[in-house]
Amino acid sequence: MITLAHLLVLSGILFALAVAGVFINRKNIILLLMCVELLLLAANFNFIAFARYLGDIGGQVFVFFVLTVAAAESAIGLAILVVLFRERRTINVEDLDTLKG
Amino acid sequence: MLANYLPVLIFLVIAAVLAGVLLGLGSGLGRYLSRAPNDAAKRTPYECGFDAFEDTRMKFDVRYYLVAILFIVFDLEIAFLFPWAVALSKIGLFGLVAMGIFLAILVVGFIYEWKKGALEWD
Amino acid sequence: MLASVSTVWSALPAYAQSTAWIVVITVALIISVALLTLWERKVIGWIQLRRGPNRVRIFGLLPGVGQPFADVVKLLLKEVIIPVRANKVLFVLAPALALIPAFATWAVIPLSPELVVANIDAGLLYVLSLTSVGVYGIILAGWAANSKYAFLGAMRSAAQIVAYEIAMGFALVGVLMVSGSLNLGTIVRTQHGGPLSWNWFWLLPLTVVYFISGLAETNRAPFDVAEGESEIVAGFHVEYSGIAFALFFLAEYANMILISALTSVFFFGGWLSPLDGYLPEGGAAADFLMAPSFFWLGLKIFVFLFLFLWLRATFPRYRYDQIMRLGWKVLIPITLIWIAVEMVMSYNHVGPWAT
Amino acid sequence: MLVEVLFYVFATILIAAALAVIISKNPVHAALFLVLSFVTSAAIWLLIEAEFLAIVLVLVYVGAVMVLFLFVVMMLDIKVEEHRRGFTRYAWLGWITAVAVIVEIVGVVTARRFGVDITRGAAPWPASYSNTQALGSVLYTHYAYPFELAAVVLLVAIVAAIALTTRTRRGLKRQDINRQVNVQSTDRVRLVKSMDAKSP
Repeated sequence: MITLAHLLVLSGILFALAVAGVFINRKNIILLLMCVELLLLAANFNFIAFARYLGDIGGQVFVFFVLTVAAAESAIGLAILVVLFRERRTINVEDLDTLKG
Repeated sequence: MLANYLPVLIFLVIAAVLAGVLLGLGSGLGRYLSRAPNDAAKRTPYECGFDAFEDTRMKFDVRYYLVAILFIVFDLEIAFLFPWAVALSKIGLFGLVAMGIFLAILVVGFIYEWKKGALEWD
Repeated sequence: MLASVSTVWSALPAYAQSTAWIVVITVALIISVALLTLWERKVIGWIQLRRGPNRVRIFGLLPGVGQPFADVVKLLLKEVIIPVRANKVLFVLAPALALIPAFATWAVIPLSPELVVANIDAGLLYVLSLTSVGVYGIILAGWAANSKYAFLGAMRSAAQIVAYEIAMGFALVGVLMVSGSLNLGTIVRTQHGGPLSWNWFWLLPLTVVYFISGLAETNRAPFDVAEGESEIVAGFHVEYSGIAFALFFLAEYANMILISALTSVFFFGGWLSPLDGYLPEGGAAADFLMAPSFFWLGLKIFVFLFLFLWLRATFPRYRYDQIMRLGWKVLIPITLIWIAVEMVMSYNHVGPWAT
Repeated sequence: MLVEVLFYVFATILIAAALAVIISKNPVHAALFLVLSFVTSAAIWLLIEAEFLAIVLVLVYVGAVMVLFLFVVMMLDIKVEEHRRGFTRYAWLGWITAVAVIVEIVGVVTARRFGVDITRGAAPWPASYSNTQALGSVLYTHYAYPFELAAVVLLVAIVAAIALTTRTRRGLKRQDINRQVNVQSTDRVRLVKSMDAKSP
C-alpha cells in the first residue's frame, strides 16, 4: 500500500536533489533549466498525492496548469538561450554580465 | 484500474527484451563471423569516401528550434482538448464556449505565426 | 484435447494469459513485417512491370517467399560496426528505443471484440504518447553516430515527425468528440451499424489528414526526405549495419502496420463488419461475414498497407519545405476547422450526436 | 504488494536518474536522464491512479519539451567540461541545502498530518471512475478562467518564441503555389511570327 508519507518523502528527496543541482550547475543555463524542471516535477508530486488522498480532483487540475506554465517557460527559456548562444557563442552565466552596473 | 495497466508494463518489458536479445545475438554472431580487419577505414563515419574534414556538429537553421517550440505549445493545446472531448456531453454549452474562446486565442497565435513567416522553410 | 487446453487456459492467472497473448502478438508482428517487405517489393515490382523477388523458395513454395527470411539470416550474421568517436551506449540504445514503442503500442489495440491485451481507459492517449516517444530512437541514432549525414537526417526526421504529430493529435481530438471515450474498444463500438456510421463518413477530412500524417510519421514515401538516397544517403541510420540496422527496419515496418491498424480502429470501425445488416440472415458464411471479428480488422489493415505501398510507387518525393508547408499550412488548419464544425454539429445534435 | 514493489523500484530509478541529471558531465546525458526521471514519475503517478496526468506528462514532457532540450543541446554543441571547472566551489553548499531540505520535509511529514492519516492508503475509486472525464468535467466549467489564462500563456509563448527567433532574410526565392497554379500559357510563352514562315 502506497501511503501519502511515501509520496511526500519521495517528492522531498526529488526537490532537495533539484535544489542541489541548481547550486552545482550554477554556471550552465541549460542544466539550470533542467533542474528547474525537476523542481516543478517534485512540486507536482505533492499536488497529485494530495489530490489522491484527499479525493479532490482540483489538485490534478492545478498540476495540469503547472505543466502548461512550465512547458511555456522552458520553450521561451530555450528560445532565449538559442538567440544568446548565436550572439555570444557561450551560455556561461558568468559571461552574461552586460547588464551589470 | 491498475490491473489493466499491468499488461502494458509486460509488453514494454517484452519489447525491450526482444530488442536486447536481437542486438546481443546479432552483434555476437556478426563479430564471431567477421573476417575483415577492424581497421580505421572501416570504422570512420560515412562521408562519400572522403576523410571527414569538419566537425560533425554544425550550425543549424533556427527554424528547427522554432518547430520544436511550436510543437510544445500545440501539444499542450491537444492535451487540453482531450479531456474536453471526453467530457463534451457533460459540460454543455458553457464548456463548448470555453473551448471556443481557448481555440480562438490560440488561432490568433497561429495566424501570427503564419503572417510572420515562421512556417516558411526556404 | 481442445477442451483440456481451454480449461488449462482459463485456469491461468490474468497476467499469464496476457503475457501469452503478448508473445503471440510480437511473433505475429515480426512475421508480418517479414512478409510485408516481400509484399512491398512484389507490389512495387508489378506496378513497375517487373517481377520482384522470385528466386528464394522455402519448401518449394511460391518463388520469392523465402526472400525475407534469407534477408533476416543475412542481417543477423553481418557485423555491427560502431564508428570511431561514436557514443557507444547511445548508439546501441537508439535502435532499441525505436523498436519498443512500435511494438508496445499494440497493447491497447482491440484485435477482436473480446481480445485486447490491455483494456485501459486512456488508450488513445497512450498511443499518442508512445508515438511521440518514437522520436528518441531517431534523434539518438543521428547524434550518437557522430556522422554528418546521420545527424542531418535525424534532425530533419525529428522536425518532420514533430510537425505531423500535431495534425495527428488534432485529428484524434475529432474522433474523441464523436466517441466520448479514450478507450479504443469503446471508440470501435460507438461506430457500429454499417460502413456509413463509421467515423470516416462524418470525419472524412480528418481521416485523410490522419492517414497522411501517418505516412509522414513513419517517414515513408513520399515523405521520406530524411533518407532521400540522393541527398543524405540513408538518413539517421546511415552508420548502422547488421542487426542494429534491422531493428530500425523492423520498427519502421511495424509502425506502418500500426498506423494501418490505428486508421482502421479510429475511422473504419476496427473489427466491425462492413457487411453488417447487408446480407440475408442465416447460413454459416453470412453469419461469419456479418459478425465483428479479427478477420475484418486484418482485412482493413491489409488494405491500408497496400495503400502505403501504392503511394510509395506512385508519388515522387516531396521537397522538405513542401513537407513542412503541407503539415503546418494545410493539415493543421483543416483539422482546426473541422473541430469547429464538429462543435457546431454536436451543439445542434447532427450526425453522430443525433441521439 | 506488487504495487508496493513497483513503487520502490520506480522511486529508486527516479532518485538515481535525478541524481544523474545534476551530476552528469555531458548535457546530452543529463537530458536523457531527465527523460528517464519523467518516465518513472509518470509510472508512479499511474500507481496512484492519476492516469491522465501520467500519460500527459509523457506526451508533453518526454515527447515535446525534452525533444526541444535535446535539439538545443545537440545542435548548439555546448562543451560543458569547460563550464564545469570550479563547480566544486559551491557544491558543498548545494549538498548541505539538499540534506537540510530532506530532513525538514521528513520532519514535517511525520509531525504534521495534514488532516489525513498519512500512513493509510487512499480509498479506491468506484469501478466506473474515469480520471480523464472527472478532470474534464471540472476543468472547463469550474476552472474556466484559469483555463483561458492557460491559452493566453501559450499565446505568449508562441509570440515570444517567434519574435525571438525569426529574422527575415532578404533575397530568398520562395515558392508561391498560387502563382504556379494560376500561371497561364501566355505568361510563359510568347508566340512570334517566324520570319521565313511560308504563309499558307
